[in-house]
Amino acid sequence: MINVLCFAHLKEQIGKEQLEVAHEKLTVKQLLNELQEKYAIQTDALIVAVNEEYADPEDLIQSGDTVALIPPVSGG
Amino acid sequence: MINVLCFAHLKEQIGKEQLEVAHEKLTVKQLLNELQEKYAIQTDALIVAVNEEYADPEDLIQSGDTVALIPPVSGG
Amino acid sequence: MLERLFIVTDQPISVEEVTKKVVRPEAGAVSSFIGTVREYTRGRRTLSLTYEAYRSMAEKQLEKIGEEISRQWPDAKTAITHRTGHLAISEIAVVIAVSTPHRKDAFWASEYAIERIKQIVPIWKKEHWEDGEQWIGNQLETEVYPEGKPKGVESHD
Amino acid sequence: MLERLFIVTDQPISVEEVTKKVVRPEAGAVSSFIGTVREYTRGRRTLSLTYEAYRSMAEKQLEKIGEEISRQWPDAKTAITHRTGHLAISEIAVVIAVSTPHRKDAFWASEYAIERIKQIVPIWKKEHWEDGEQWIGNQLETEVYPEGKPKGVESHD
Repeated sequence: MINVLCFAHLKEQIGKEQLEVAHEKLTVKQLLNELQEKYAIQTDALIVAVNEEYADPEDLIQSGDTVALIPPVSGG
Repeated sequence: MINVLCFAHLKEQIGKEQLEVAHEKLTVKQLLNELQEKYAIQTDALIVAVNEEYADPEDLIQSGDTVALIPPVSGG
Repeated sequence: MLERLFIVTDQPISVEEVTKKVVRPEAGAVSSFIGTVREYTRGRRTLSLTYEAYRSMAEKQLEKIGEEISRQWPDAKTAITHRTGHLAISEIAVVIAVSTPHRKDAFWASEYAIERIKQIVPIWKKEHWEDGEQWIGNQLETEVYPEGKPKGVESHD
Repeated sequence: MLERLFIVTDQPISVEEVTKKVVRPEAGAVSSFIGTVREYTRGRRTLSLTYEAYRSMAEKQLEKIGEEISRQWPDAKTAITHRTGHLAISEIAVVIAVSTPHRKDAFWASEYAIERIKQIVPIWKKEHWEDGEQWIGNQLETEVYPEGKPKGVESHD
């Protein structure tokens, strides 16, 4: 099981702070494609963090990881 | 009478915070020359303020003015 | 670490407290940057803001910014606190304090820190206006997602 | 003027208080500069400092710096407080706060202010060391009068 955290407008669009995705192993890109289809969200501008570190599209996510969908940030 | 204020090391050298100089009218340069002779102080690096405004060597000082002897500043 | 230098909090921020963390005998200069909620942005009136953070990661990223500063300015000490939640106009959103032995470095380092916060720290701002509200889309504050959706790819690092 | 923006005082300075004077709805950024007493300067240990000011004129000169900033950055608001008297290591000697709508200006303006203070404000610093004490001779902190006497001519403006 992969734990997916949603923030800002994504949290509102998806309607949840947290999702669980049933996979043993997949790439960041694969996960984004899956979420894009399922929730009709735009994922082009999203950066993904895996276990609190920014990840690349080809990086692997494994069951037990915590993934965060990070829209362009606007703090400060 | 011209009121002369002394600060920092000048105050210590002259031994007073304030001097009175009996003149009706003289230039900044003339005043400095007079003080240099009388108190054996170095006046080359001094800037003079007349009534709280920086003055040039040829500016006139009149009786009633307040003159400050300003060594190079080191605030901040 | 007795004192936490990099904090994301839902409580009001004290400038004094953040500044004090970096004052030390070997530093003669502290540059503090205070980000407050501005009423008008691009001519539009903001009533209030909401900041949301991925808190645990945001604190890690702030710490990373501190490390980047230490690499560039080895004598610098940095503390950053960022606020989350609902903020009124003029409330403090972020305080950055950097102390250095010499003042030029303090200015450069704190400016560096605020730029980096806007690039790599997972915190988002929602602007509330008289006629609506919107999540703000990038750190340069030049682009709003027209329908609450991000456009274009950001380079993080 | 209800609130005095340019102050020379013998009381401890609150960073918070100086900063608050410039926070306002139209400004999103405040850059504060805090000058503290540094223990080592040019390798020599300072035990404490004494600042002396020509107070009335110094406040006028600080105000003048505020005006110079307003000419260069018309949207800036500036507040400066400088301390006088005896200060221990790490105590605050000066706080400068500048608010601007955009952050770059705030950094530039507060850096400008500290440079100008060291040029035109009649305040003097005496360093107390383990083996003596000395009035410090110029704003660049590179020259000490060898016998308590100034050398060379300073350009003030």
